[in-house]
Amino acid sequence: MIEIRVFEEETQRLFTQNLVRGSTHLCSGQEAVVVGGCSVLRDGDSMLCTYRGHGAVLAMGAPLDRSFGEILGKADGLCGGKGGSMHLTDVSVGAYGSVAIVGAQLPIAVGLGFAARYQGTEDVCLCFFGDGAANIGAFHEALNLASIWKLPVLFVCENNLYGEYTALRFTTPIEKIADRASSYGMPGVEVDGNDVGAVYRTISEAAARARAGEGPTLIEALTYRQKGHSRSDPGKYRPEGELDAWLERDPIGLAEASLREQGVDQDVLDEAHRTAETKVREAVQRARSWDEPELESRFKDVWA
Amino acid sequence: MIEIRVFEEETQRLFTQNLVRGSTHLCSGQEAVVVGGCSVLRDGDSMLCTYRGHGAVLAMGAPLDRSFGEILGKADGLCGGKGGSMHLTDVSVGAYGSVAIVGAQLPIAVGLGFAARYQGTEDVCLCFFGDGAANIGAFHEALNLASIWKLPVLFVCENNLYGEYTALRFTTPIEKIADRASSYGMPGVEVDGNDVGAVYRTISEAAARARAGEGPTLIEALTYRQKGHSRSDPGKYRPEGELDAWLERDPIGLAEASLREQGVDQDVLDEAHRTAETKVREAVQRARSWDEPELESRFKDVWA
Amino acid sequence: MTAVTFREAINRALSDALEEDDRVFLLGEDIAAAGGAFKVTDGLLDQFGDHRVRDTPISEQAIIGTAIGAALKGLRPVAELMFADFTGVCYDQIANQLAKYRYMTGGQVTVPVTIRMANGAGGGFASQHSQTVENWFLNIPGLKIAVPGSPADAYDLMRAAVRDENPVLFFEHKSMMNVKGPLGENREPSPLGRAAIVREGSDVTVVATQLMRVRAEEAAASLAGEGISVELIDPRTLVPLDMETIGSSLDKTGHLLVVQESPFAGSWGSTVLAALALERFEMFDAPPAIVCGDDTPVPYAGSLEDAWLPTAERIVDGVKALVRG
Amino acid sequence: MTAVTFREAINRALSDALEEDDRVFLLGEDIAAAGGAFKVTDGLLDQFGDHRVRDTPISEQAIIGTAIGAALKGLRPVAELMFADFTGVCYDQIANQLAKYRYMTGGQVTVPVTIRMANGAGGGFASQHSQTVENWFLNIPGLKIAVPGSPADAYDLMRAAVRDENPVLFFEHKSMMNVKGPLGENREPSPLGRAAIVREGSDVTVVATQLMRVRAEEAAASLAGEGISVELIDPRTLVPLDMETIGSSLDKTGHLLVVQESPFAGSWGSTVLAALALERFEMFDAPPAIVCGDDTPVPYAGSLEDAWLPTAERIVDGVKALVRG
Ligand SMILES: Cc1ncc(C[n+]2csc(CCOP(=O)(O)OP(=O)(O)O)c2C)c(N)n1
Ligand SMILES: Cc1ncc(C[n+]2csc(CCOP(=O)(O)OP(=O)(O)O)c2C)c(N)n1
Ligand SMILES: [Mg+2]
Ligand SMILES: [Mg+2]
Repeated sequence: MIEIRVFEEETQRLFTQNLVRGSTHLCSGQEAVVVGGCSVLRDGDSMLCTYRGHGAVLAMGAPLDRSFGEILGKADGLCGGKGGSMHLTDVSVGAYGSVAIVGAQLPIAVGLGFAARYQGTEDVCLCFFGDGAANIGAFHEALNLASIWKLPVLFVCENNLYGEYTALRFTTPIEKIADRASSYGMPGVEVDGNDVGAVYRTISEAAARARAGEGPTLIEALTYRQKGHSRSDPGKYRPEGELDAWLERDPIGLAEASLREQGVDQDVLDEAHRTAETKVREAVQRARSWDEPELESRFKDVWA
Repeated sequence: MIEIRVFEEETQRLFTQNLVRGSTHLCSGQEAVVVGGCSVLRDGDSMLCTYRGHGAVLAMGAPLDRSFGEILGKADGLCGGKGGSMHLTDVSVGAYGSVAIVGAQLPIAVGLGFAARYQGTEDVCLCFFGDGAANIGAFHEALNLASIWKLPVLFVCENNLYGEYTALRFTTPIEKIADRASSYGMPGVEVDGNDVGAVYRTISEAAARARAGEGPTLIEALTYRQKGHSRSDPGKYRPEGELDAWLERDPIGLAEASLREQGVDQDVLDEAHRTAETKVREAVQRARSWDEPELESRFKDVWA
Repeated sequence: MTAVTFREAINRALSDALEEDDRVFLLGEDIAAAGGAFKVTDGLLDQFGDHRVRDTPISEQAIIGTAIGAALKGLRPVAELMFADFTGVCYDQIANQLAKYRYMTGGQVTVPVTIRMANGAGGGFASQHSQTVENWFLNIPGLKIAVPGSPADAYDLMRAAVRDENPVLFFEHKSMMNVKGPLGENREPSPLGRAAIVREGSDVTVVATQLMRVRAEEAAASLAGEGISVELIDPRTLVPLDMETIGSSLDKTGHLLVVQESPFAGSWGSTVLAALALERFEMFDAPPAIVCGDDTPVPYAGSLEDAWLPTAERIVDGVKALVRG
Repeated sequence: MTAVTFREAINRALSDALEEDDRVFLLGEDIAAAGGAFKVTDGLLDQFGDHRVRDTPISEQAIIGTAIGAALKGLRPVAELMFADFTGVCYDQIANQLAKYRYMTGGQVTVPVTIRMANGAGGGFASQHSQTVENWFLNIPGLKIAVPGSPADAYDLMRAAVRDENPVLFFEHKSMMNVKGPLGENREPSPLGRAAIVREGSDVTVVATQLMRVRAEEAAASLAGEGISVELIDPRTLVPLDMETIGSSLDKTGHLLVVQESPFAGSWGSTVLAALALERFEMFDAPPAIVCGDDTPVPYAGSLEDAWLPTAERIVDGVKALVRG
C-alpha cells in the first residue's frame, strides 16, 4: 500500500512536470481495496481494472520501473509506450488489462472466468470497477451472464462516492450498490474498503465460493478518492469536511494503527516508508533514463 | 382483444401465402397485456413496443387496414411500406414506435417520459418489452435514469417465458423480473398478464403515481406466447402440456368467462367475434387492393 | 465433390473446427438447442455438447466480452450475433476492446475471436436487420473482415478465421443461405487476404462481394453473350484487402466497376476506388464506376427493397456504360 | 469582432441556442455542475438552471435514448458524449434508432437531436479516447455530420445543428479547444452542407477538416513562401458533403490532396477521393494524393502519437510531390 501511495505521489509530480500525457487517475485513498483484493489471488488467476489502475496492477506485482516507464511512454514501459497510464497491463503477473471505457472490463472478466471453467481449473477473475460504472449496461449484462453460468468472477465495486465530479446520489437511486446483486441471484456484500484486512477476508470468501464452482459475488468496497478525478480537478463538488473525515480514515493510517496495536514498532513502519520511497525514487529514475520507443514500433502489435 | 386475435390469425395466413416479408412476430395469447395497458392511456400519452407489436399498436387505436397495409408493404400502410411488421407506428394515436432491436425502446421511453416532465404535462409513457430484454444493457440504463429523474414511464415486461426458443430459466438467474425494480429504487409489481382487468388496474395505479410525479414502475405481466417466435417455429422447446395449460387460460376465454359471469349473453360475445372477423376481413381486403408504393418513395423520409 | 449450400458449408466448417481443436467453442443466442436463427449451427449441440456449444442470454456486450476474455486465456471463441446489425449494441466491445487489446498492451496478448453474423439486405427484414455492416468497421485497425461469396469460400474462410490469431468479423449474407456450390473434401487451408478471380476476362474488371458477387456472376454470363468479357474479382476479405489482385486486373482491362450493396460513403467500395485512384491512376482507360445501394436506410416493402438493392441488370448496364463510353 | 477560443465559441453557441428556444436542453455526464470534461458547458447551469442543463449517470445508451424520445415529443435535445469514442457504447441508439426513426415510420416524426462529442488525437489519451469517430457513421444514412475547423465555424455549425430538423453528430476536436479565431456578433445562420474555401489558390486543392485544417493552413502559408499556391477547402460537414465546392476547386487546380487524421479505409477522405474519381476523372492533371493517419490504433507515447498524426511538414511534402510530380 505504501509503495502504491508513493508511486501515485510521484506520478502526480511527473504529471505536473508535463511528463505524463492525456489524463491520469490516481487511486490514492483506495489502496486497501486493490491490495486486499489482489492478495487473495494466486497463480493462474486474473485481474482486470480501470483507467484508475496503477494500484491494482502494482498490487499484482508489476515492476515499479516498467509501470513508470509506461506512464512516461518509454520503449521499456509495460506496453512499450502504446498504452500509457490508462492501460497499464502486465499479463505475466496476471494483470490482464486496464480498461478506459467505463464498465467495459466487466464482460471481459466474464470471459476470463469462463475460460477457467472451460479448462477445468479453479482459477478466478478479480474485476474492479467504480460506483459510476454500476449504471452502465455492460455491468448488467456481465453480472447476469456470470451468474447464470456460475462463473468464478469477483466483481469488486470501488465505491469512492463519485463518478468524476458527480456524487453517487445524483446518479444512482439506491443506497447500496451491493444490493444490485439480488437482480442476478448472486450474493452481494459490503465491506469497509479502507480496511485492508476486511477487504482481504471478504474477497477471500468470495474467491473460495468461486473456486468451488458456486459462482460470482458482487462486493462493494466503501472507500474514498483522496485526489481529484484526474489532472487539475478543483474538487469544489465535495461537501466541506468530507475529505478531512476520510483522511482520518486513510487506509494506510488505519493499517499502521492496527499493526502498532499488534505490537509492531513505529521504527519498522517508518523504515517501510523509507524503503518505499527509495524504491519508487530509484524506479522512476531508471524509467526516466530509458529510451523513447522507436518510431517504427508504432506499426507493431496491430496484428499477431 | 378479439380484433387483435383475428388480426394476428389473418397475418399468419398472409405470411403463409408469402405476402409478408422477413419475419413477423404474433402476439396471440398476450392480448390482455397490451389491451389492458393501452386502455389506461389518454391523449398526450405515448406508447412504445417491440417487433411483436401489432397488438399494442392496434390497442392504441391504429386502423386495421393501414396496419395490414404496412405489413403488406403498401403505399398507404402506416409507414408507407418502409417499416413493415416489425416497425408498425402510428404517432397520431400515440403509438410512437415498434422497435426491432431488443431493449432499444426502453431508453427512448425515458425520453418520452422526460418530455412530459420538461413540458410540465401529466403525460406518461407506456413501454412494453419482453422477458428476454430484461438481460440487455439498455434495460438497466433506462430504468436507472427514469428512476433517478422520477420520470413518468411504465415499464411493462411481457413475460411470455421465452426469448425466441430459449426458456427464461436458461438466461435469467432469478424467478421474478419485477424484483429487478429494487435495483433502481422503484416499485416492481407482478400481474396476471392474461387477466385484462388485472392488467388494467395494475397499470392504472402505476400511471396515477407517474402522473403525480412519483416516478416509474416496473410491471411484470405473466403471459404466454401461443404461437411460435416468428415464422415457422417448430416449438419443440416447449415442455409437453405447457401450451395446452396456457390455452386453458387464454386471455380472451378468461375475459369472456368473466363477462358471462357478469351476465353478458353468449350471443353478444358471438356477435363480437363475428363483428371482429368482418372488420378484419374487410380491412385486409381493402389493404390488399391498395397500390404498391411508388419506387421513388424510397428516397423520401431520410431527411426532414 | 458435392454441392452444398452456403449454410451447410459454414456448418461443416464449424463442425470441423470444433473437431480439430478443443479450444474452439461457440456461443450466441439460440445457437445451441435451436440451431441458430438461420439454422447454421444446427446439430452442433448434439455433436459437441453444451460445454462447447452454448446458448446465451440476449446480452451482446456480454457475448463479445466473454469471447475476448476467453481468448485472452488461450481459447478460440466463435461468437454469433444473429444479425450483424446487432453489433450496434456491442460496438464498443468490438471496436474499442477487441480490435485494440493487443496493440494497447504492446503485444502482450493475442485475441483470436471470430464473430459470425448474418449480413445484408434482400429478405424483407427492414432497416434494422438488413445492413451491410462490414462497412462499420473498416476504419478500425485491428479487425480482419471476411465476406464470403460462395459456399466453398465460406468454408475456407471460416476455417482460416478460427485458426487466425487475430480477431475476425465473419459476415454471412442472409440472402445467400440456400445458394449452392461445390465443396471438395480435404481442402487446403487458405489464408485470409487473398482475392479470388471468380471469372477471368479482358474488357472490364468488376469487383464484388457476397450477394453482389452472385449477381455479378449472372451479369458477367449475360455480358459474355454480348461479347463483353468481364473479369470478376471477389476480394473475399476486406481486411486484409488484396489490392494486388484487383490492381493487376485493372492493369489488364483498364476498366473498373465496383458493385456493392451498401450506400457509397465510407464503404469498402469507395475505399477500393480511392486506393486505385491513388496508386494506379494511369491504368484507367476510362473513369471508374460504381453500382451501389441507395443513400437511404433499407426499406421494407418488396418493391422498394428490390429497387434499393442493385440487380444483375444494373450491373450489366454499368458495365456497358463503362466499356461503350 | 473579438477573438475567442474554439471552446468559447461552442459555449456561446449553446448559450445562444438555449436563450433562443425553450425546447433546447442539454444533457450529459458532468456537463452541468462541472461544466464538462473539456469545460465547454461551463457556466450554462448557472445561466439556465438544472431543468435545462442536466447531469446524467454514466449511461450513454440512456442519454441518447432520452434525447431521441424527447425529440419525438418536440424538444431539441443537445446530448454530450464527452469523448466521441463512447459512441461505441451507444452505437445502436445512434445508428439503428436515431438515424432511421423518421425513415422507418414513413416520415411520421422528426428527430432533431444534436450529439456533441470530443474527437480526435493529439492529446495523449491513447487508443480508446483519440479516434476520429466521424468515420464510424459515414455509411449510416440519416445522420448529418459536422466537423468544425475554426471557432467561427464551430459557432455557426452548432447553431445550425440545433435548429436543424435532423439528427446531427457534432464533433469538437479535443486538440483544438484553445485555438483562437475571430467571431463577429449577429451572425447569419449558415446551413449545414456548405464547404468553406479557407484559402484561395490556384495550384493544388487541399481538402482538410478540424486539426488537419489547422495544420493545412500552416502548410499552405509555408508553401506560399515557396511559390506554391494552395486552395484549402474545409467541407465543414461530411453529411451533407459539398462536392460541388470541392469539385470546382479541382477543376481549377487540377491537383488534389486530401488530408485527414484517420486511417484510410472507410474514411471521409477516401470517400471524397472516390467520388471525384467517379465524377471528375478528367479534371485531374496528376493522380490524387492523401496524407492520413497510420493504419493502427492511436498510440500513447508522445513520440509515437506525433509520428502517427500527420504534420504540417507532411502536408507540405505531399503538396510538393503532387505539383512537382
Ligand atoms: C463509457 C464511458 N463513459 C464515460 C467515460 C468518462 N469517464 C471516465 S472515468 C468516469 C467516472 C467513472 O466513475 P466511477 O465508475 O465511479 O470510477 P472512479 O473514476 O470513481 O474510479 C467517466 C464518466 C468513459 N471513460 N467511458
Ligand atoms: C439486440 C438484439 N439481440 C437479439 C435480437 C434477436 N431477437 C429478436 S426477438 C428475440 C427474443 C426476445 O425475447 P423477449 O424479450 O422475451 O421478447 P418476445 O419475443 O418473447 O416477445 C431476439 C433474441 C434482436 N432483435 N436484438
Ligand atoms: Mg467512483
Ligand atoms: Mg419473451
